[in-house]
Amino acid sequence: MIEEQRAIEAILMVAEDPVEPGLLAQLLEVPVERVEQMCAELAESYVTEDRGFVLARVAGGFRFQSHPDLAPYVERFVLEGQSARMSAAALETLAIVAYKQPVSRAQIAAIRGVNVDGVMRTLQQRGYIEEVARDPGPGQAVLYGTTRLFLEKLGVDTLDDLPPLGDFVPGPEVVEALEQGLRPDA
Amino acid sequence: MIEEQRAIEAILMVAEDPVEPGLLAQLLEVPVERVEQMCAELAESYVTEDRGFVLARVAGGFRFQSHPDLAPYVERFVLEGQSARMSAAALETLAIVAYKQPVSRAQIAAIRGVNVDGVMRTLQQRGYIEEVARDPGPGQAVLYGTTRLFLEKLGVDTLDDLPPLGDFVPGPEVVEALEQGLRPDA
Amino acid sequence: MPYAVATPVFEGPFDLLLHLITKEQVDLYDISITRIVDAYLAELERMEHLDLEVATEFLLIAATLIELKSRRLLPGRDDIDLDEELALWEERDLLLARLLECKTFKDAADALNRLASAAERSVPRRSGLEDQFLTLAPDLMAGVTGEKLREAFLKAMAPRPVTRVLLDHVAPIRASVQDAVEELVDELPRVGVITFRHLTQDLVERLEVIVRFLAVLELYKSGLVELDQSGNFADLTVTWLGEQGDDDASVLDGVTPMVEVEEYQG
Repeated sequence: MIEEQRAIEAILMVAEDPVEPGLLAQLLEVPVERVEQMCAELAESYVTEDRGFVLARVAGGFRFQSHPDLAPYVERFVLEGQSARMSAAALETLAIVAYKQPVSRAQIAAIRGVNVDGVMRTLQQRGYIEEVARDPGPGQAVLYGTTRLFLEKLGVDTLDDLPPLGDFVPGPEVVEALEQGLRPDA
Repeated sequence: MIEEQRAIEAILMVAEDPVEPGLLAQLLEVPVERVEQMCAELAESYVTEDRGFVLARVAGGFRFQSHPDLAPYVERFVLEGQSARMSAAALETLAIVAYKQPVSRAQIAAIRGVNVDGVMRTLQQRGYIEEVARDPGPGQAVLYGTTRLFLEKLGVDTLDDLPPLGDFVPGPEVVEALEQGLRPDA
Repeated sequence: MPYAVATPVFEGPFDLLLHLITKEQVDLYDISITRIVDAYLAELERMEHLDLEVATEFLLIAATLIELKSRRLLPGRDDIDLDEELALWEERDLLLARLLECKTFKDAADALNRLASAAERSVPRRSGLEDQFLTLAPDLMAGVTGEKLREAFLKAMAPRPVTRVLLDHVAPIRASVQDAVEELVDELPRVGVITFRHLTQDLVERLEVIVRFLAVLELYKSGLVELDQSGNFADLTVTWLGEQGDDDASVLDGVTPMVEVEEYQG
């Protein structure tokens, strides 16, 4: 297999969203038509080999998906194989979004002291948080807030119904994290 | 290709973490040995076909990964640096936890000759180490061990796959040099 | 003679020692107290902001080394008794064992780092469930209440624990650096220039001498004294740079304690 085609497989394997052919063309430094052709060949080869996955064209991009006729197995995996409880990391992240919204990923990462990309993605996939605005500053960071589904799950009407924080005063490094997140070079 | 093997491909395509062979065996209703064999065959086929991805055995489970020799393309695509580099202090502390686990903070501090509270907290926040037990002795000190994520980061299946500590014990010439250097009588 | 340690930042006192002994192949026979102290002070200079914890550890290891090497310097130490001699060897063996252990894990850490670097070249797939399966996924918010959310928030926002200096791996010392600093600030302005031998001639315990030495280092770091040594094993001369004869306690304000925990209890 030629290197560019292998590179497409590698990129699509790690991509979290469909990847547009234009972006692939740019990364591989080949014309878009060539990308389309290589992707078509790859998709064809998976069909020929009767693989359990397909290369699908979705929302203007390419992505790997499980083969539709294996859905029963994937469903069993979802039902039996996934942990049903929210991790402490996810709960803390969700709590920060709930009480500090609108808030950027960088700000949350600074408060929690760890990368929160994976946790944020899960929360977003489950529909508990969503993008609500953009930071007006130079970075234009995406700002997140909680969703209606979040309120429903919690059984409350509005955010004002969340338990009050009382006379809570954040630690100095938290204040710094919140301030830094709003600076352009943060 | 047989259905069970295709089902493994489909499940691994949607999994976010390495999937244990035991779980695959349960979902597919086949013996674990069969799962191991089918996964080995799949991994082999990707190599034979010179695919841009691999089926890796990591941290006790199977997962899809981009092929290492395509790292230059993947790096261009994955914009954010995967993870910040660890300091030498963090690495050495992590090595002690890895080889001495379960181990207390005081034991690690004694080996390193410096206080390790800050480093341990960072390692814990990053998810590389966790509390695994309490010392049954009078102090009831918290004992630490490494996590699955640690194995994932190192790309190994189990702790047994780490190079043995004996490989790193200094040879006689180093011992001699140190001994010379610390002779009190000039 | 400025003694430059041209290496990356040392993570701790053992790093520095290992470097001095193995990397440069410097025989400690040839390292006078001045050279050790200079190496140590050079390290402090290189620290962009003074890390109390690391400074403390450097001081303690320097003290141990000085214990090993200092008998010639100290007054009345020519007739060391056998017990003390044996104790010193034991201490040396302990230090040696710790250096070997430290080196072992340092090399192990390098190996783990190489594994991690190799693993990094292969990126895992983490795109997760396709949309049609999301509704099947267990409801992660089951059991999550407003109160739990509030607790999680407070936990995330809580100030992180303050770093403490653990001393349980250090030989117990019953002395206070702060006291020694105060004594010196009282004594030095009156005498101006004095040798370290003179400064310590009344002291009985070796550890008291070491604590005095730490105190001198603190004053040096604060710019209140100058240190001089003419050659190997020559007397260390301490020169007061503060105001002459002024025993106003306010000079102490200029002394930023490098040693956070000053009381060493046995």
